[in-house]
Amino acid sequence: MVEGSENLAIEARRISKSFFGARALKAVDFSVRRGEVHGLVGKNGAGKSTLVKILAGAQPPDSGTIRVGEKTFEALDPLTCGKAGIAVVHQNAELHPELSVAANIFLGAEPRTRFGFVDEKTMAEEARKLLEQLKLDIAVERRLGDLDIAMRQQVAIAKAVREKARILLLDEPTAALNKSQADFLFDLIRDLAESGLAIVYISHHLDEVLTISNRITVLRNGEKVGVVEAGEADKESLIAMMVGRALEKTVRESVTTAFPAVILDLDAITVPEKLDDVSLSLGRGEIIGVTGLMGSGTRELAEVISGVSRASGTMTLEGKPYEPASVRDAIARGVVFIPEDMRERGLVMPMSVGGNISLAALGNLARLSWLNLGGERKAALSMSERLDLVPRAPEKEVRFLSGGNQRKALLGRAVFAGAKLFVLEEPTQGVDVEAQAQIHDHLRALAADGAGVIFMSTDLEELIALADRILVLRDGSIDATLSPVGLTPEDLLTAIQAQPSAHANTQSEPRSTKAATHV
Amino acid sequence: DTYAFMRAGPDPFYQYGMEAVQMAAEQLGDEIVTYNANNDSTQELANIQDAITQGVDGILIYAVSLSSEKAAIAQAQRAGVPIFFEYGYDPELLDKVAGFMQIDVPTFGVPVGKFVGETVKEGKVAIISGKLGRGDAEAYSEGFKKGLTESGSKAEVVSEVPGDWNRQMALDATAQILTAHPDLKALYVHNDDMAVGASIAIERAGKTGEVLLASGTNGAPYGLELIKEGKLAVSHANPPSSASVMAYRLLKGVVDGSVEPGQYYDAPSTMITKDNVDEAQPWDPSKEQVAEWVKMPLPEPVKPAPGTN
Amino acid sequence: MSEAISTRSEVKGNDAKAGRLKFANIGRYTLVLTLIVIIVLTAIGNPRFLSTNNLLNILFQVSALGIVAFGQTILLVSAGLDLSVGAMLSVAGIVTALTIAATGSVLLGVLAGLATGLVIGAINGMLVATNRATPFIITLGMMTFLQGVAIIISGGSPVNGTGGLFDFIGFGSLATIPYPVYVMAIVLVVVFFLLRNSVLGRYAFAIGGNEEAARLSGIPIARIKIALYAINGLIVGVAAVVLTGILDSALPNMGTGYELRAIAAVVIGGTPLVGGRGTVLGTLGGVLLLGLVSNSMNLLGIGANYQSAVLGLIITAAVILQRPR
Amino acid sequence: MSEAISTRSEVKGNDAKAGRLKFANIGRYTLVLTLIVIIVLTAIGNPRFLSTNNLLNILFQVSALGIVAFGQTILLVSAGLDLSVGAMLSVAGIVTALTIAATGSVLLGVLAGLATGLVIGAINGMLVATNRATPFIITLGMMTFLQGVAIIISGGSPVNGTGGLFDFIGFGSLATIPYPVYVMAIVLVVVFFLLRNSVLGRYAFAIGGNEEAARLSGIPIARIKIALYAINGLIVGVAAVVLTGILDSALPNMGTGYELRAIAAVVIGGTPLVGGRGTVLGTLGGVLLLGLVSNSMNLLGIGANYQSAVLGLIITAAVILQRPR
Ligand SMILES: Nc1ncnc2c1ncn2[C@@H]1O[C@H](COP(=O)(O)OP(=O)(O)OP(=O)(O)O)[C@@H](O)[C@H]1O
Ligand SMILES: Nc1ncnc2c1ncn2[C@@H]1O[C@H](COP(=O)(O)OP(=O)(O)OP(=O)(O)O)[C@@H](O)[C@H]1O
Ligand SMILES: [Mg+2]
Ligand SMILES: [Mg+2]
Repeated sequence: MVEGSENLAIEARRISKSFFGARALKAVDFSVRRGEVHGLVGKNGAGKSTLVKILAGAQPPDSGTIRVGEKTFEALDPLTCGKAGIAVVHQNAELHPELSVAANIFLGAEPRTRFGFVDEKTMAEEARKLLEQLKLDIAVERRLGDLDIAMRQQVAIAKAVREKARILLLDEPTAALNKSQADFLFDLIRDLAESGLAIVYISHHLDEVLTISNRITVLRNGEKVGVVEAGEADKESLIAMMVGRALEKTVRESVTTAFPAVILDLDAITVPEKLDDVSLSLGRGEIIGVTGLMGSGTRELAEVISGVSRASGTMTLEGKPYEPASVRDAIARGVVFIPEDMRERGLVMPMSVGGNISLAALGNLARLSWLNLGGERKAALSMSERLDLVPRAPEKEVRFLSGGNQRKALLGRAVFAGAKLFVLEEPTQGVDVEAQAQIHDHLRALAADGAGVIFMSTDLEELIALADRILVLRDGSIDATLSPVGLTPEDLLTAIQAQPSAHANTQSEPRSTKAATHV
Repeated sequence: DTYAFMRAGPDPFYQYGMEAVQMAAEQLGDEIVTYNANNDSTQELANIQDAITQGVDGILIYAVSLSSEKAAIAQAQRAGVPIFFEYGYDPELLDKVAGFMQIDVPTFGVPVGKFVGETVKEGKVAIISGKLGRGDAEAYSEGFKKGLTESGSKAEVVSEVPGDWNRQMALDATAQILTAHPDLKALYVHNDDMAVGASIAIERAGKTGEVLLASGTNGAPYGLELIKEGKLAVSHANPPSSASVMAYRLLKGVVDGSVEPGQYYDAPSTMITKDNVDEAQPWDPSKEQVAEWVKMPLPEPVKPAPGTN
Repeated sequence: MSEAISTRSEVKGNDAKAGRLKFANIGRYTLVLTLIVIIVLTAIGNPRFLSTNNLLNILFQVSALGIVAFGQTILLVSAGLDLSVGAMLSVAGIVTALTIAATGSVLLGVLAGLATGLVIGAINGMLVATNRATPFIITLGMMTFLQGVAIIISGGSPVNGTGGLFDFIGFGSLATIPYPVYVMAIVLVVVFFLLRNSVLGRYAFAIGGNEEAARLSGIPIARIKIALYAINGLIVGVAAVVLTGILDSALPNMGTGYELRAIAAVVIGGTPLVGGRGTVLGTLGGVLLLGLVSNSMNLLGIGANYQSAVLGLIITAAVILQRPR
Repeated sequence: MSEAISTRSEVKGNDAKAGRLKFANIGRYTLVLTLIVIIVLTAIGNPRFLSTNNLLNILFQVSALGIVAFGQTILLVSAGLDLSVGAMLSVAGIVTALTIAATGSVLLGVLAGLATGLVIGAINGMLVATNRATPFIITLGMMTFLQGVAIIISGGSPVNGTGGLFDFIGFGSLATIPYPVYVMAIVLVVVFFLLRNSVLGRYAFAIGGNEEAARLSGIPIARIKIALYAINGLIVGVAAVVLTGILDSALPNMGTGYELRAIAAVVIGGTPLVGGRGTVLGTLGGVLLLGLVSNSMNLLGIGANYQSAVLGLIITAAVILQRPR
């Protein structure tokens, strides 16, 4: 190492880790300087989370050493990390749904009264101050389980900041955040770094990583490919390091706007206080992206279409009235739904990858209720190949997959179900760039085969890259319909964040448009 | 020889029987292997099979249930191991077993009912029953009511609640009965364990002496204690100790051919009151006492009373 | 813009909170309502039911069960469970009675009983904390083991006579309220504050809500679990002393069935088996429900043959009314 | 490169497979090992233990428990639970015996017993599916209720005499193997394939693993739950017929304790209470462990007073060895 080790906040040497024989990390060296934001990138399953978990003491390495300050450890544990000033926001914000926001933030370090009881007043007070400092607007007495994913992520970050860490590990902290929330977090990260913290930052949003990091470490297949100065790298070079080759850049120059038929038609869909008079029609072969600020009603819209919740107004599917009373009804009509919260609502963790993929369409694999297990294995394997699921092991329990591969498995379920209409929330959240492109290709292919796709996303690039049409929701109604052609992420962001009055350069969906043609 | 002693459950009643048999066996040079069915008929059957496998010379058993022993007997019979029941009589099976010794369950409550009726000429009487579902608790209540009527008393049973052979449940139930019927004249509980609980509740309610407490079965050490203290008027004693020693000796007799198999015997029983409490056969006998029982003449077989099962 | 966001989330917050309160209360109200219905019906059927004496009797009768159930609440909150409490009750009671018999000292007997509970509880905690098997099966094994221990140390027969303990616990009262009721009340208050205000209580909720997250927050899971099970054991020890005093004797099977009744009371009281939530006041409601139903059946003269069926119906109904889908 | 990747992941896949097998097997091996140790020790202590006759006896002795435990496995896999199986066993057995007594027809009796199990199971399923309360407490209520029903319909006494059923079940054998063992084997095979190969079984795993995800995958949760509980009820009905046949009578409390022993067997066999996982072969291992221990204690002449303690120790040890932290 060239750098003076006295300047290193944390230094890991030759870290290796296997899970049941499968190498997740191979002799990885990794170090972070004080005051540095250190980006960590790599494809899904490259070993990023594993490395972070080892640095955070959540898992022991098989071999290697970790030096924090003066001390060298064979393995860390959460308590030692706490003392050593290492704080972490895990990829799956590990929090307590039943406890209040304040209690979560102070868990393990509760202020106490003279009698040794928890000092609730001080705790709430401090938590409020902290959230205020971080410009987060969350009531500290709320039950965490009542918050949405983004807010939970914010609480997790607040908790890490509260720990007054010297080293902060952030594993995809922005995956569930929208652009403005993410920007806000970047300001925070810069401030913290300036004050001398060492920060490890994992993200699949390479632009973010390039903007915010001083240096970037790239992992591939559990091995360190290299460390680059952020100033000397660009997106293409990073991708080449991650993937091992250059990726073609896709540019949207034109989109299809004419579709042979309408697959889904919504007329005046209203859910009190959530959706207000939403009308739209989706063509066969069309891909619609829906976005909006937190709470704008994107989730509700997805859930109404997929039969999770009910609304007033009328829906028509392939020209026939469509009133799903349950998800089951919707699936029977060829509509599948992929929720954003894949751990709580999406995947059956103790079940195999193959079982998760086939779950919504077991009928296709069964005769007289008797499952064709061989057929299932084959189907799951080919789906793994199509979606580049790593590892290609359909019998492996899905909980052992990396975050991004888990999402691919979930998407695989929808694809395998062979739907006419796909309703997807954040279809590539936590998925690496290459795989994202693959998934996009798949969705396009599905559309080309005659399916309709409506996806909810907060990822601006994804919206522009994938959608034929982008709907912006505000306060439960459609505020703008945009074409991705020539649209920049900045434009889109402006449209999302526009004040209600600023409708000037956007067009609302013409109510009369029942035909399958859009501008 | 080796004999199996099988108890129906963990209750102290069987413990006393088991200890007495062990003492007797020591004196007679036999070995006793003990089994517990934990009140489970399946386990009981398993115990019998296992004892047969082990090669015991005879089985002495307190059955889990009245008359559901066909399977057990069939097992023993097939293996040619004599089996002697201390409980669980079924007339159809008499010729298939080494013998039965049992108190006469349907009439066992009768003398207690008579005793209560003779003391309490009118007024309210309540019953706390043992755990239902085995057949005996139900019979005790019926017998008691019969005896009460036969005594000519006008006393009336106003409440029948479950006590599950359990001290605490009897304590609670007694308190509740006394709340519902403050003018209660007598309380019949199915065994001495529940009598302990009931006497505490009566005392707590300040009604010692006002409510006549009678116990249906046992004559257990703690029951005798209560009788001495004047808290329990009567207990229809059926000591497991002397009964088990006699049953064991009868079984031995069947094995060596000196006793004819397939006979029915009455288990020893006495109505114990303050007057004869000192003569009660002890549940926890001394060596000398057991030696005496070992030498006593064997009981004569009797014809089981009609309706006994 | 950030203002717009904040307003919305405020609204969200209030909505959610109001909704939650309402929901939580439905459950609580249903239990209270069920209790009231039973009280009214019984009072109509038998006016003596409402006598002070009978009401005190009910409290006296549920005291041991209540104490055990309060301890179990702590465990359920932390997603733990101890099925061995019934057998533990028997063992601790026998130790109490044997010690009094051997030494003649009530104080020593009480201390021995409490210590027995504490030690067994700590052992259970250690087994649970150091193994991945669920508490259900570990403590089921311990339950069987302790039932055996109770028989061995008692020789299979009741241990009678507790001298002064009986006079005090079984008969003593202050302002007409029997002492066991005070003991129950004290345990209630202690557990209430333990869960609500103490750091240990907070960690119990945290472990019950998400053990992995609690571990990552640096909470010493194993130590906390051992502490919680040990406290539960100590509380069972208290119940054993009370019950031994009430019965003036200890029996090898006197705790049989306490585990299921205690857990039923806790769950009826709104603490889920999966942990993370719960209140000991709810448990008190559950305990009172069980005590009231038994009392009222006996007062209404419901025959022995029918009591189990009626009790089962009421438990099922109470639970179902409380948490409809 | 993409070839390299795929080769790599192939390797990974195989590794992982091997790894998984190993991991899953640690548990299984421990159970098998425990079984072997018990067998060897007992065989040394008493050579008669290994006689064909004794081994058949053990299978005969565990047959009813095994059948109940296989049914319970289906429920535990789906994160369900039925504590009322013991009481259900009593009720279905009594119905069988009463029907035979009333009609003289063994066939009608058997059908009545099976139908009773099926109906009660379906009711339990309906209650569980339409309520948010946990199966534990709902079926605990049902257990108490059914215990009462058993006493009411039997009048509190055993119902004796099952005619041909006894001759067949209690005595019949084919190739020296008693019929109840065949019945157990059939139920085992049916449950095995139900869980492994049927859509219903797959849904059971999905619901147990993540109910919300299952719902969003279009699985009709309520209907599946009702079906699973009904099947479990039917299986309990089978066990009731077997047990009634073995005992030649039905007792109002003959099922008492079956629920806990069955659940213990399932959990010892590696199916967790939280669901999503499990095998019925593991359950067979758990059932054999319980049966073997009891048999071997009897054959080794461990006295009645010590058996509970020893059994408890072995259960605890088996569970702990199987899943160390
Ligand atoms: N607990 C575990 N058990 C088994 N395998 C695991 C476990 N955790 C991670 N792995 C495996 O280790 C490899 C690295 O996973 P890791 O979560 O570190 O990837 P990642 O780089 O964070 O990916 P992502 O971007 O998708 O989050 C993957 O192949 C994954 O399947
Ligand atoms: N479970 C719930 N309980 C109460 N209110 C809810 C619930 N779910 C959603 N809402 C409300 O419905 C509105 C729309 O929420 P929705 O989740 O559809 O928004 P979204 O655009 O998907 O937001 P996000 O960007 O946070 O995912 C919000 O105002 C929210 O408060
Ligand atoms: Mg990751
Ligand atoms: Mg959303």
